[in-house]
Amino acid sequence: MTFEWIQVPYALATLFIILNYGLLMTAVVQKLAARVGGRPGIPVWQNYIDLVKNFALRSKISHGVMYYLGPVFRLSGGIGLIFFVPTIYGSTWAQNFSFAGDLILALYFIFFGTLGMALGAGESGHPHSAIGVSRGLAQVTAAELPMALAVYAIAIQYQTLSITEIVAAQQGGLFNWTLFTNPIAVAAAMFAYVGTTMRSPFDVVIAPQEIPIGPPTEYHSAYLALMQTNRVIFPIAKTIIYMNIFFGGATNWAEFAIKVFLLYMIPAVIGVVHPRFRVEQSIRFFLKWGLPVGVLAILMV
Amino acid sequence: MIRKVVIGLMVALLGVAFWTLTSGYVPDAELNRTAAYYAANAESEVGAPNIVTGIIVTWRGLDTLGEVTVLFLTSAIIALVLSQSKTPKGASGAGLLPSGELLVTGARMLAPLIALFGAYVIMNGHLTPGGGFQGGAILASGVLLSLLAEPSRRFGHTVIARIESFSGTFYVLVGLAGMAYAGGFLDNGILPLGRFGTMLSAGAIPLISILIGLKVGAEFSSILESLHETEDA
Amino acid sequence: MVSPVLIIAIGLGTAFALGLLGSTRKTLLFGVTLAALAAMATISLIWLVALATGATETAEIHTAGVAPPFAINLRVGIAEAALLATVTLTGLLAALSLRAQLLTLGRGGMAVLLVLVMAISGLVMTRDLFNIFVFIELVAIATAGLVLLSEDTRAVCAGFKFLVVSQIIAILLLVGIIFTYHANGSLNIDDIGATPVAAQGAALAMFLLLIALVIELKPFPANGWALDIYTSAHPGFSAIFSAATGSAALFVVDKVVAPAGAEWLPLLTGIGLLSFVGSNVVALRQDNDRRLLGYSSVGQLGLVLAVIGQRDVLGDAYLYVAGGLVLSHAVAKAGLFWMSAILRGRKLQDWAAIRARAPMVLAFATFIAMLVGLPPFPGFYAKWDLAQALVAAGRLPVLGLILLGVLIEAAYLFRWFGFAIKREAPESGLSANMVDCGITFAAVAGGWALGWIWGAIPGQHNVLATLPVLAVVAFIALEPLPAKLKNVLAIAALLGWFALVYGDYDPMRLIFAVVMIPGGAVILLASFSETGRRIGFYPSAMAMYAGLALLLEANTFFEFFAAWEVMTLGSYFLILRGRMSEPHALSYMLFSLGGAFALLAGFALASGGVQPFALDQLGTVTAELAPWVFVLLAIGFMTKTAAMGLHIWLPGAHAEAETDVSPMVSGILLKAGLFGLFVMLMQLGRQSLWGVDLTVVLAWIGAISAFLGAVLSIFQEDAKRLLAYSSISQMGYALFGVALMNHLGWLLAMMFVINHYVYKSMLFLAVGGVYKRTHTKLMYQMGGLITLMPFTFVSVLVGIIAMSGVPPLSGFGGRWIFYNAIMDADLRLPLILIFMAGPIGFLYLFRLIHTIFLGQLKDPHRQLKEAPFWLVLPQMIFAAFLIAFAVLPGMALQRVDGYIGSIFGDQPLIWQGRAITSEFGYWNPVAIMVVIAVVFVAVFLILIAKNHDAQKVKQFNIVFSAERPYRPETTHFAWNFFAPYRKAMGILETPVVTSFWGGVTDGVNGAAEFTRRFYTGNGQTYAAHVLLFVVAVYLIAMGGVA
Amino acid sequence: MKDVDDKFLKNIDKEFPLREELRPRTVTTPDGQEIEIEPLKDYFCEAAPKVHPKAYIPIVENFYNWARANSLWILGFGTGCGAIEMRPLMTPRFDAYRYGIQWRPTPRQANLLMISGYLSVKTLKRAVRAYEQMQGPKYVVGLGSCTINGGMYWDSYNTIKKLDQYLPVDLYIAGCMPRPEALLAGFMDLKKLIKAGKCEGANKYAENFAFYKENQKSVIKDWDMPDYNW
Amino acid sequence: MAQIALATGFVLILAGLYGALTNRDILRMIVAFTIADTGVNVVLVAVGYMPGRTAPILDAAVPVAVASQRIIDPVPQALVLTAIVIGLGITALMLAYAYRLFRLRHSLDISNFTELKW
Repeated sequence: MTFEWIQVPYALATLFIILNYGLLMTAVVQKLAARVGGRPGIPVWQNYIDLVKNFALRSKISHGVMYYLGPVFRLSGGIGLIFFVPTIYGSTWAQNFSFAGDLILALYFIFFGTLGMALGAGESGHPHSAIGVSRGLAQVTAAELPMALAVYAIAIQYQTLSITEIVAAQQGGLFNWTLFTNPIAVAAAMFAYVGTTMRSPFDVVIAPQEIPIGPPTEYHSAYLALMQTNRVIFPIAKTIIYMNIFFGGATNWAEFAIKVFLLYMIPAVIGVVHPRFRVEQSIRFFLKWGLPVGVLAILMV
Repeated sequence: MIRKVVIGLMVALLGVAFWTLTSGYVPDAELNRTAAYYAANAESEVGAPNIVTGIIVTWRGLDTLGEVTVLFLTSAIIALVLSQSKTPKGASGAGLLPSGELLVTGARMLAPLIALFGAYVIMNGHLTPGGGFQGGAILASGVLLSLLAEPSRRFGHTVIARIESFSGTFYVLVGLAGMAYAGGFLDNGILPLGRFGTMLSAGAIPLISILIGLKVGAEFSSILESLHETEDA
Repeated sequence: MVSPVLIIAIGLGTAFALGLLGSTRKTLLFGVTLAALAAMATISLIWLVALATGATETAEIHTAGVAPPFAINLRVGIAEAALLATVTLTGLLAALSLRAQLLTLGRGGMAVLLVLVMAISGLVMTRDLFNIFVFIELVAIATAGLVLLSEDTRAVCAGFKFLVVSQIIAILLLVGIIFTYHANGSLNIDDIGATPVAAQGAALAMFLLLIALVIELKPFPANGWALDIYTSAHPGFSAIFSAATGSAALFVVDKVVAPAGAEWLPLLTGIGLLSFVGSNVVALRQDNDRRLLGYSSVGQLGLVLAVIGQRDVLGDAYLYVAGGLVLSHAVAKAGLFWMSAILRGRKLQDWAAIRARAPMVLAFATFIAMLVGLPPFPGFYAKWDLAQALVAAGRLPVLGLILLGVLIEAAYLFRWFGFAIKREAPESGLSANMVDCGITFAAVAGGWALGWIWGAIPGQHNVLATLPVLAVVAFIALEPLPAKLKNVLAIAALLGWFALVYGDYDPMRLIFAVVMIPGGAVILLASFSETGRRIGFYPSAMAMYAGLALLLEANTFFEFFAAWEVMTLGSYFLILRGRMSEPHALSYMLFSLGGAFALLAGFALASGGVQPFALDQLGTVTAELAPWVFVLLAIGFMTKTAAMGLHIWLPGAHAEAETDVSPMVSGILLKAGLFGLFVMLMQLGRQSLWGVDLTVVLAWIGAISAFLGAVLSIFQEDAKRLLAYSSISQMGYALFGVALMNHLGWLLAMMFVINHYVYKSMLFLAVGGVYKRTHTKLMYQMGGLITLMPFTFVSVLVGIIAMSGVPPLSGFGGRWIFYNAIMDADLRLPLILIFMAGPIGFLYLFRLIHTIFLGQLKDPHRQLKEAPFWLVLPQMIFAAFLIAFAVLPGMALQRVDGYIGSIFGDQPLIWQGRAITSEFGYWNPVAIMVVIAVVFVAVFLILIAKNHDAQKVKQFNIVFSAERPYRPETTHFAWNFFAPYRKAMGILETPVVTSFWGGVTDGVNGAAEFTRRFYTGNGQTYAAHVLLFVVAVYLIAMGGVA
Repeated sequence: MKDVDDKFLKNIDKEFPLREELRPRTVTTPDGQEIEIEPLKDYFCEAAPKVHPKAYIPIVENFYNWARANSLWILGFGTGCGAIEMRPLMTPRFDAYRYGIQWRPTPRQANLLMISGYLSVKTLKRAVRAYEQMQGPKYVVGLGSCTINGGMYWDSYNTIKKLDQYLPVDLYIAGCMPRPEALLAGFMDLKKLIKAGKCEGANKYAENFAFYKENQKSVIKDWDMPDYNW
Repeated sequence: MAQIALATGFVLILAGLYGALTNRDILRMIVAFTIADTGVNVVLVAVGYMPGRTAPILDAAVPVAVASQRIIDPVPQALVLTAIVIGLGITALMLAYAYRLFRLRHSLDISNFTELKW
């Protein structure tokens, strides 16, 4: 696959769809949590308003260059992740720029935004930001482990690292999905999926009152808006990866919407009924439960 | 106690080793090849009827040179050892009672006789039992007698030193002469062998014997002298 | 030709004749003494040269004009001549060293010295048993006399103890001699050897003879008497006692053992080894310099005794080996004793005084290197040949014990050297005068000359004659120049060498060469920031680079090993330069030497004694041996790459080194181990031992290193330690890659070679720059430096992005290749650790950048400046390279890829345009870079559009729960940054390995402390020890015979 | 009437010396130089607040105001007993979220400062700081009688009687205490005001900065912070 | 016969050694060593002894031609001479040392001279 200019508008269109879908999905999750608590909850368009409001703030402050660039890194990480992963299997225009790299690129690019964000939060000089970052990084090391193992298992299973080829291998029926051909790997990956979406029980990173929402504690206005944008597209991007390699991918936007929605709801549903883990508890949790499953996955392939 | 037992045990074990040597010892029936050679060639090579002297002075001359050196060293070192802790001058021996007339006179009479005997032993070293060492020791015994008889008497260190230096140096030179004029270092053949069994025979053996005698006598005297000077208690 | 007898005659004659000169003209007497000694030395040198050049044959000198065995005869062969030269020269120099004492005592003392030298010479030359006894007694008596030259009153006690033991020796010797005579009918050594004996008791007689001579060598533990002499005697004399007497006594044993027969050799070996190891162990606890030298002396004598015991397997190399060891020992020990005469203090720490004089440090280093047997000194060649011979004969335990002993010896010698370089100099200091220094430097010159000679002997590879090593010597000579000039020269030298050799290398060597040689030059740019003369830096650095350069050049095992040792030595001196690096440099040295010995054994095992053995013959090793060779070599190389378990030297060594040294030892030096692994695996391939595939073991070790290195790294508070642990982790990755034994695994390792060099050098330089400004390495004491040191920040940022493998920088390429590599491999379980190490690596890297550059700026740092230009410049070069390498990895990797393909016979990567495709995936670095750049810029523009007017605030303008911060220190979250991690995974921090090695050290030290209680100081007890020793050996020997 | 009679003012500098950590200090740099640190200058931004103009195009401003009105982020800062009435707003019964109202833990991200009950002098300082750290446009709502006139604490030595002398109040919600319903009604009114473009408290604060500061400083004796807390 | 001489020599040696190693008094040690030295000398001459032969001096009784059948081994006799002198030298030296040691500490107990140890 090579680059053609037409891919740019295609990719932007994909981005646009995902952005809107993400904004709605986030609101739906919040709504879900509200309903579980017996509240009506926010309007589904609330996130749009918040975004506009944050862009519309008049006064801003800056703590320095990295502080300024942090949200840029963050959002570039999210957008880039979308761009590096093919969204719809078989579609000519939703392949984005996936010719640049394979699954490994996607897996490692996840850290790009995290790193930038951590740096930006660090430069704000706020100890709570640093505490949040420290927690987040500590937790993610354990949480990503089953995913790495699962990916390795999958790659061995399909003998490829190309996302497109993995999706292609799962076509032709429900039971060709990795979910059924390699359920252990999927189970392992789901540990990571739940663990890295920053929802309860793994959300001590952004404990709202203890360390006022952690890393972004100093962020506001357009900075915050960029981060909010990322916050809505990034989980979708990640879900797309999971969908592609474990759940047969999507051949059209409808399938995409349904699969992403269902996947997205998993951590949300788990989140609303679970209290919070402390960091070391979640690390131990992943090592005790996620890791063995992951090991099993690579041994069973 | 334990110490004694342990050491006794070790000595006993060493004794076992020695016992093995003793019990396995069988005296030679014949002279071994070295001794046989000496017996056979004593006349022709060194010209000394006393084979032992021949061996000492010639065949194993280097040993003898070393032996002389041992004495030289000992005397020098004793002088060093004692010089570092010498008691104040004149204090040594001062506390002793003066010797009696009889003793002093007797000793003075005997000393030349002893010296004469020593000289005899030295001179006849190559012919009869005796030699430089024995004679030198006899010479020194004369000195010892004097020292014992007259504790407060002092001998001239310088004279003794000159004698020992001269005899030693000359000995080495004789040895070198052997290299130049005869078969090798310390070869007695630099002088003619002369007639077997006479006084002036056996090449340089008598000369070397004299040197050894002088040397040994001087060294012993020096040692005795040095030790004597420590008598301060 | 002058007859060698003159040596005896002159010595003796002069000693006697001194009396004729009177006792008052002491200067004249001393002059005569010196002249006599000089004449003796000249004669022996004439003979040495004549024999060495083949101008004359071995001389047999008959005394009394009669042929042996009937008269005493002397012999001067090459060995005798060399020893005579050593003895007489030592005597001459010792006379100079003792001049004050000799002038005070007058002719007696001089005569004794002359006789001593004469007697030792005689001991060397004579071929007669009883004559040996005479000379031994002469030596003993003279020793008892010269001991008294010391101002130390304790010397009297020592002399008496010595005499007591001499008596015992004399008794045993005489009994032995007379019974040997009885059995053989001869006293001539050659005659005894030539005549077969059947007489009963001959063996026992020979035993008594030998044991007496062996006790003369002060074997451990029956050597308390000798140690007291070393401790209390004047060092000028101790030099003779150690160098001349000891060597001569060894030679006597050597002479006597020839007729005694080969059945005695194992006994000698055993005693020698016991003595070597035992003395060195006890020496560990010594803090008196001369006593330590004493232990070392008896140890060395034991070593040579063991070599004598191995003469049956050494064959032609016997003289070369034993001679190399003896002469090294003699020169070094004499030199050290003479040096100790210059120093006023007697504690080891007092040697710090020599630091004031750089040549003294050089001398000290030379002597220690000689004793330990490092190149380019004879001991090194000897050790090599010895190992070859021992392994060829299958005597591995002997080799093992010898190497163990050398290691222990190195431990205290290098610890001592560390004291000298690092401890506070005592006030008493040096009493240096021209003569004493001159004597010492005569020994130094002698050492280097011997090194040259030993190398120049045909059939050897002369380490000193190689261009890089000559460059090191040149840099020693250039020391007085200013540092900046030397730096220019050093860079020029490195680049020049590279220009000279790069055409000869295959792509893989070329990568290593680029990293090591021009790479080293880039790091040297940072050294421009140093001022003054920087004494000691350039020779050490150049020695390290010389070792690296030669390593790549090496074709044979020997060249490889020599290069390895040169590199180790150079890097040790470099590391030792750090402010607090004394213990770490020591542990570095010990681990390196241990590793080097594993290499030595491995090489010897592989070559089976065949010399020279080319590196690419390694593959021809037989199947039974190959796994063992593999194990030994791998241990050796992994010590250098600091694989987990062998890693404890690294954090301290890298962290405490100087700013520009850390990148050298981390970025470059570690690669030497990888290079070795490559060379080994290329030839040996997969090996298995007891059914275990050894490459799998390597992979596991690599994975564990990668994981634990990362875990330990995140708990460090010291920035450089953090980076050091990170190196362990990174090398673990590389080791894993190599151990995968497939194309991509190796490519991965090559990628790590490049990447790790670049980013670790960059990070160490950056941290070093920060250290230069803040004077601390503790990260929590820094913070907020981003605005003050922006360039340094950028380099750290680039470095950590690259290192963590986050796209778009070059670290990602490594990860991509890694995934492709493991797809091919069967290894699955170790991958878990590797997978885990990745994100953990991210943790410590973030911590590094956050706690130093972000967060709160501290009061004292408010006016810091950017790091010096010369520190920043190489960082910027590295950063630019990283970005370029990220975009165009093919520029470095494509050829290597092809080359590796030629080894494995496959070509899994397809380089097409800018994209790289493998069997499993694809990777287009340019596209990645462009996409990320475009997205980043676009988002950035949006932000600027909205927030261009943001108010720039200061560091306390943070929300603080409606309060305000008080001090930056209390507001900077930095200490124990990953506290939750510690709670969850802190168990991994348990210092198991450190405890293990600590336990080993404590155990050895405890043994030393326990053993040295043996030396009660009681002369009688010492005599009892001797007797006990004799009896014990007797029982063992007789048991052996029975 | 001012809260404080000037006649009773004492020499504040002497009686309330600057906190130790804010006084200039001398520190030694790693290189051994001695440098002066003036914490208030070096660690705090000294810039004065600016008046921020509205968007140039009215329709954009209206759109923004609509968004602002429907996205009220409250700083979770309970000053007095009124705070207890805020909590029910998060419960199913009242659920303020459905109006776009939510609580943010950090002032940086909040737009609305609820002064929930009386302010003691000590709390005022924190309230001022919190307010100033919020990014404009930002709104202040006084909750309960105490914020209007001191309420039952009208004669207390230690409470603030008229909040709008110290902070630009956009809206008061009277009552002692106002029930959650009243609060919701107040929010609705605030929304209307915002939509109408009438809530320019931040600009007002910047315009009358001297006035507010004088009032604040007259009661806060130990003024240990810069004039404007960015 | 020869065995008896040998055994005597050895017993003297062992007795000397035992004495030297168990007596703490330095002078006694020296004396003990001289006993041992004497023992060695006895052993030396005993080894050279051959039953029924005469001293190695060539005279009328022992003409050169038959010397090798008549005389005992002369070599040990030569050696013993040297050994005696050397033993004497060492003994003298030890005595001098004893004197120095006594001056040093006014004691002749060897266990008092143990500053140098470990």
